[in-house]
Amino acid sequence: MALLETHGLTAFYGDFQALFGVDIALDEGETVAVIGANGAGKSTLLRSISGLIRNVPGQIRFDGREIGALAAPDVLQLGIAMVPEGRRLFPSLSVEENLLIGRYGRVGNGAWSLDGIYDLFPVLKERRHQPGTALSGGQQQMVAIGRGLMSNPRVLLCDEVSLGLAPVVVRDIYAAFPKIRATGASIVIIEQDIGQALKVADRVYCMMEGRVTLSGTPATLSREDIHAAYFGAHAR
Amino acid sequence: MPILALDQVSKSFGALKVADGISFALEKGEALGVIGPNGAGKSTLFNLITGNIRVDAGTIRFAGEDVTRQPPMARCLAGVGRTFQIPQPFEKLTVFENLLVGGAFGSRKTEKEVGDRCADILVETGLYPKANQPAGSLGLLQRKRLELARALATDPKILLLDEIAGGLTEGECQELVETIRAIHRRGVSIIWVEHVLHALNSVVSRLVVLHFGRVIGDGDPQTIMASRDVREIYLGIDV
Amino acid sequence: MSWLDTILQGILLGGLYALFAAGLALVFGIMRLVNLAHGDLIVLAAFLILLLVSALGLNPFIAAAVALPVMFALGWALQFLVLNRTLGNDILPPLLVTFGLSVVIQNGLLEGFSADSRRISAGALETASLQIGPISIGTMPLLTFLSAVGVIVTLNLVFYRTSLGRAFRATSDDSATAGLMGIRAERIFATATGLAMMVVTIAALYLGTRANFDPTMGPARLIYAFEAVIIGGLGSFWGTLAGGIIIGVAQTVGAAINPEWQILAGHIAFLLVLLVRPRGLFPRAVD
Amino acid sequence: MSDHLSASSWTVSTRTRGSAVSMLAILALVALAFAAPLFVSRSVVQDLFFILTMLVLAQCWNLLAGYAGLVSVGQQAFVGFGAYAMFAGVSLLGMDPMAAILLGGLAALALSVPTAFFVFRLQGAYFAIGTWVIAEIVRLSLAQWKALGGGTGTSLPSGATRDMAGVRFVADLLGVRGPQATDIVCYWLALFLAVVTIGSIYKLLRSKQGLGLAAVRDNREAARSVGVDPTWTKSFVYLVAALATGLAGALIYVQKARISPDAAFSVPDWTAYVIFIVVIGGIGTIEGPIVGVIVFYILQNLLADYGSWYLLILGLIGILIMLFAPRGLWGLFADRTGLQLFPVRRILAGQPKPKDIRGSD
Amino acid sequence: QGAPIKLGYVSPQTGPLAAFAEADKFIIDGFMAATKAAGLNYEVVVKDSQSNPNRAAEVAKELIVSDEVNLVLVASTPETTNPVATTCEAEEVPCISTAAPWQPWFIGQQANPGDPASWKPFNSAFHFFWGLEDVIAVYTNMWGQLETNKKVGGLFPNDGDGNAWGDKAVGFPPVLEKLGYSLNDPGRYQNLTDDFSAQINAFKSDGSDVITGVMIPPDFTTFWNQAQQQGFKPKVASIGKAILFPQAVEALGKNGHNLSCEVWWSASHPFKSSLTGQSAGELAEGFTKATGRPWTQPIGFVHALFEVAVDVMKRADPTDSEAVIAAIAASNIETIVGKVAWDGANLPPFAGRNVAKTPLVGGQWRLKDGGGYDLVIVDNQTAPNIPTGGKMEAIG
Ligand SMILES: Nc1ncnc2c1ncn2[C@@H]1O[C@H](COP(=O)(O)OP(=O)(O)OP(=O)(O)O)[C@@H](O)[C@H]1O
Ligand SMILES: Nc1ncnc2c1ncn2[C@@H]1O[C@H](COP(=O)(O)OP(=O)(O)OP(=O)(O)O)[C@@H](O)[C@H]1O
Ligand SMILES: [Mg+2]
Ligand SMILES: [Mg+2]
Repeated sequence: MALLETHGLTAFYGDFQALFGVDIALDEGETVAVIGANGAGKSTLLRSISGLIRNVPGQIRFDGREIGALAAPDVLQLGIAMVPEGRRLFPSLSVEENLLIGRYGRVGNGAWSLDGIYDLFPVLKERRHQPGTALSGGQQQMVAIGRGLMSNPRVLLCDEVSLGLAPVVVRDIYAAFPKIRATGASIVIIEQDIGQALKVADRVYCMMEGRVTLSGTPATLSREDIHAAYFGAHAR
Repeated sequence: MPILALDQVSKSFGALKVADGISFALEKGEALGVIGPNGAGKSTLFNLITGNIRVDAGTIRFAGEDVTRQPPMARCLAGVGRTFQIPQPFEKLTVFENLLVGGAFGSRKTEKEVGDRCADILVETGLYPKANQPAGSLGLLQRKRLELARALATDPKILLLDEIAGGLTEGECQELVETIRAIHRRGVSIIWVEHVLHALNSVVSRLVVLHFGRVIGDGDPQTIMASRDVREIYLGIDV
Repeated sequence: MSWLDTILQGILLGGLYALFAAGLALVFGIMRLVNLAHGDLIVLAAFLILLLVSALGLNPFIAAAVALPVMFALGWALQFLVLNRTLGNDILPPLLVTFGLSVVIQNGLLEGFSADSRRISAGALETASLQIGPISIGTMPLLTFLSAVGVIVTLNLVFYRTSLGRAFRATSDDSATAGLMGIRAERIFATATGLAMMVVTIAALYLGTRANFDPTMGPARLIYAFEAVIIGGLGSFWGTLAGGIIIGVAQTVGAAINPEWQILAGHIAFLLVLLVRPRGLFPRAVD
Repeated sequence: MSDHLSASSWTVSTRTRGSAVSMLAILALVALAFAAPLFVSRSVVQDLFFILTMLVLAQCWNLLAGYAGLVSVGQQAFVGFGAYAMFAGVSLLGMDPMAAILLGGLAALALSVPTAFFVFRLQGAYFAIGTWVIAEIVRLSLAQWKALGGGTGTSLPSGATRDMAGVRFVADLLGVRGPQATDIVCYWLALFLAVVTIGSIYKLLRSKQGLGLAAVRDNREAARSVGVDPTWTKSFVYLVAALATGLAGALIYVQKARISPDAAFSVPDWTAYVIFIVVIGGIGTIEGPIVGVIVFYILQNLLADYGSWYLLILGLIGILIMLFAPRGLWGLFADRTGLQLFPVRRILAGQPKPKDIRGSD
Repeated sequence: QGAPIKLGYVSPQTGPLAAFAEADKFIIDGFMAATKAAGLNYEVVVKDSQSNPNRAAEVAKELIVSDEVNLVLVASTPETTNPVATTCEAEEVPCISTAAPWQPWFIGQQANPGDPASWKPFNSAFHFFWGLEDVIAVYTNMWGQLETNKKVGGLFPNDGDGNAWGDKAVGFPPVLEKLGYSLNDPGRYQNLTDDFSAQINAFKSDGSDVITGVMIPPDFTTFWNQAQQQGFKPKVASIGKAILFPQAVEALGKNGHNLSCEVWWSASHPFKSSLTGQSAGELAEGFTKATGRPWTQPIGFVHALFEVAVDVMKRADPTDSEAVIAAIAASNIETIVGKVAWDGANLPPFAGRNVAKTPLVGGQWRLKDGGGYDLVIVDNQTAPNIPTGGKMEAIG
């Protein structure tokens, strides 16, 4: 049985339905990428898992437990941490405090601590006392990832980690992923940069309009299929 | 004389430079597309043009007049119409009333004078069946159409469209393209920020590429789409 | 000479106002909650202390210490059960609910304690003073001021040096994202209000020993507290102290010119500061 | 520009099913209210006066908070200032109270201009506290006005209200004593003020300005982008509310005949109860304050003899309504029935040419 | 004679002034019992002003218009008496008021309080109590018992009482000047002030031996504490209002000893109720027995209000307001607070018709051995028939 899986997941914003029966699965230690056009529902999927949106019970299972109806703090305590879209650093907190707040709800047993994060992203150590928002976009993204890791999660959900970042910075950030995987964590990433997604993921889901339209391992997916799914040209 | 001209426009949010010496001009009746990665500063550029955000430096001229220090309502009255990327409807008003606000205030007329035109715009944008519902009850796609309709109601000389095609099906997308073309044919200048490139390219005759608040490309769509920068930075296709 | 004394008395008075304001600043800063019942909660705490003093014969300072946890629990429950439901973008619901609460507390106290004006006796301390050169400083006003500084320092430490304080700030910035960090916003808010009620208890101790109080005198003091918070800048505790001192000094200087001007001068100082700095003296960088 | 579009003809109306009927009913009610002094007892006339003046205050506060998002806790500034100006007019200038009421309204309007300049620099909660402080400043300043009794207060010259324009006429016409005739004239003034206030607010809401106001309330940034000037729009309603509040304040104190700073600038009487009325009835509707004032009146009559219990219960009711029925009693009622006595929604009707109809989904 | 005589009664039963009305229920119960025993048929409609002038005017209207009372009675502080009396005057309904010095009552209801030439008497509103001239006489008599430098510091707030006491024409200043006292009056402060250092500095630099004023209790406590902290120790402090009630003095701890005040009424006043025949002492004792609380000065006056009402109604047709008004004006009755008669005695001509004066003496609060305070009458030069219980003593 997969570590984390959704079955026919639906999600709503008021009357607006954003997800229509999404099935995905994530195994222990695996990295999965979710790609798709703007508004496809990728973020909604992660928000559902992390408890930011409450779902119909029974549609999300983690480690054999039903979590669809849990609130975000409870989900975190079970070991699912999220790096939200747009980084969402706390402006009133310094870099180090932003990292420390990641430990507020769960410490977990694992390798990650302040020093570990500073080893992973050395540039953060130099700027630890600055307000988080004074950093460049890439550095902010590093803080956001570090903050997620501080709770030593079993699953790390990353929404659009390369959003709006220069390619070099994206490379630095992705260089960290193997080290994160090495600690045994499973990862879900959402990525606009298809090339990056294919490089880092064990498996890929492509979403469109609230549904999974394509899935498979990077090797089995052709670039054309993905492009088609991505831009919706021949999707139906 | 260009209808809109930006000269060395700059804006930072704290340490983050979102517009870094942007200069370009738009001729009357031209349709311009703006592309660039997320966070490149496209929506911010719109906010600077409309006055919702004040520039740090540089000048913006509209129809020959310096509007850099003018508030948004003045620019709207002068003829700048816009949509918001995240739709901003007047939620408690009906769809029709949303347009009436735009019509009555945006073109300095009475409600009576603009009523018919607003109703026609509702038909044109396909919102007519929802006319008397509160805008808060609309789904996202309809909200985006409402953005377009409300901007049209202000009778703009230039229309700024921010990602209004995202999430449409092929057929809907085609319809939208037709609508925008029709607007363009009426002599309205257009700037369109869009990630759905095939839709964008079937309307615009020129593309500007933004990256980190800088213009890194400006020219006709074929050349731009073929350029190395765009393929690498924007499409994420290895060159 | 007498000007020096006037200003000194104003500063001491400012300490009292800052003490009234500190709890308000905490709640206002974290939750954007305009608590119109704050003044009445101070009076409520004063009655609690009075009750402990008269029923158990405790020293007022010990009685206040006993009241601290009680008020914390009260604040916690109030926030968790009632006020949390009013939070959101609209400022009206919290305003109205706390206003209703103010009416309820006032009249509940009237029923329970009658309209008599009461006093918590601090014995000889009440009239004791320190002589520094030609100026005498009352021991109680000095204690009040030092307590205000102590409360501000403590709140600053909690706010900026502890993990609870980080959670306060994070929740205040973005409660949804804070939830992703395992922070339960409702409990954080409840804890904040509980803490604010502890500060309220300290304020009540000095309010009750300084002069008579009765169930209806909360609102009159509330406005100074609000002014101090707003002048200081949202969420800045030192700003709140500065705000209290500005109002206190404006009052005593106004009174020295003519007692008719005393209270008016405080309000006018508030207006002037806000005219020059609409977001207060020490506004938070992001809002 | 729309020559390629169909030249379909459209109609726009704000009437709803039953709104014509309700308009008639309202007209009949006003006529009935006008005739009331002929057949009801004097105490009923006085109660109606109380209800009508509170209604004016509530409508004004509702205009600010419910339609413009301006939560003021300082409306007592305009009540008191209007009342004091009226007293100055009568006692110091020897004006007829009727004329002095107008003076009161204008004075409140004049006060609102500098006040607006200050409070519109503040947002949200700061705005609320700012208005309160301003009201305190006005109170403390008027408490220094020795000619009107300073902090002691003063009474109208005896006989002033009996000599008020129209009173003698009404006394002769209806064959009633002077004080009762004064009551009736004040009542008619209150009725007139309430009808004009509600009518003007209704008219405002149905006008272009009202549309702009709703737009600013719903989304300030978007409103700016379609040509609405939020500051002007909000200032306009602030001034209008000040005028009507000042008139109501002056009228109330003609009837009370005695003023003091604490009474005229009372936060409970002129702001707290008013807020309570609006909240109970339903904020953001014209019907809400009407329902609210009636409920408030009934509660006051039922409970006023219970002293502090009365206020305690009032406070609890306010809290419960805010928590569990934030749109008030009228909101609950309207949700069930869909009834609207004062519809402001512009309903589009008419048919486009068939070829223009496109699906929306 | 089936219909009862209807009396309306307004007082501040709730709110900050509620202490004035704490004996209302006791007195009215006693009144009903006494009238019933005497075969009289009375009904009392009681209204609460909630210490709020707006509310006071409203309930007065209700009494007149809805309850159609024959006579309105009102007691306790200008905040309640003035709106009620103004309303009655406008309605031409007879009204008897008490428990507020007559100047704030009379002058405070004039359209232009600053211009004595414009003052007019009232038609239907009547008042009995003492006036400023009495309190001034009592205070200066008390001060005269001690050796002082005749320098007086004044603490007058900007409210009905304060403005009257500090008034340049009818208040303390002219009389003190005549008697050779110098008054240092820094100005009208607002009630609920948190700091009195300005006044204390002024009095200190002047070296004032005597402090006087009319303050609300919290303000006097603030002032008195601050004065001691700053080393200002006058020999005499004669304060109106703030130390009227024993609870307020007890709130000062030991620092209330030898504070002095005017005494309107006490348990040792040598008067009897015309209604029940009780002596002042018996009335006070009855109150303490019924409520467990110590007697307070307003009790006598609230009781006297009802005595006067019964006396008036005996002499007039209750339903004829003109007759009732005439009967009030013609009153001459010995009550539990002394003689009440609207005969213009010891009053300026403008107030003669509407005001009747009752005797006033001076007293000091003395700390009892077992704790608590006694109010001891120390000066009776103004009303020698009221016995004293001791001599004036300096503070400290
Ligand atoms: N708070 C919200 N209220 C209403 N609709 C929302 C909300 N958030 C998202 N949506 C809508 O739900 C749909 C799915 O959105 P989601 O954010 O999950 O897409 P996404 O795939 O993450 O897109 P992007 O690449 O833009 O981040 C979209 O149509 C979006 O507009
Ligand atoms: N008001 C603001 N305060 C601070 N930062 C802002 C603000 N508005 C935008 N930004 C930041 O400026 C950058 C540019 O944002 P902008 O919305 O202009 O991007 P965009 O090009 O429109 O992106 P997208 O394609 O995702 O819409 C982003 O990093 C964004 O987070
Ligand atoms: Mg997303
Ligand atoms: Mg954008």
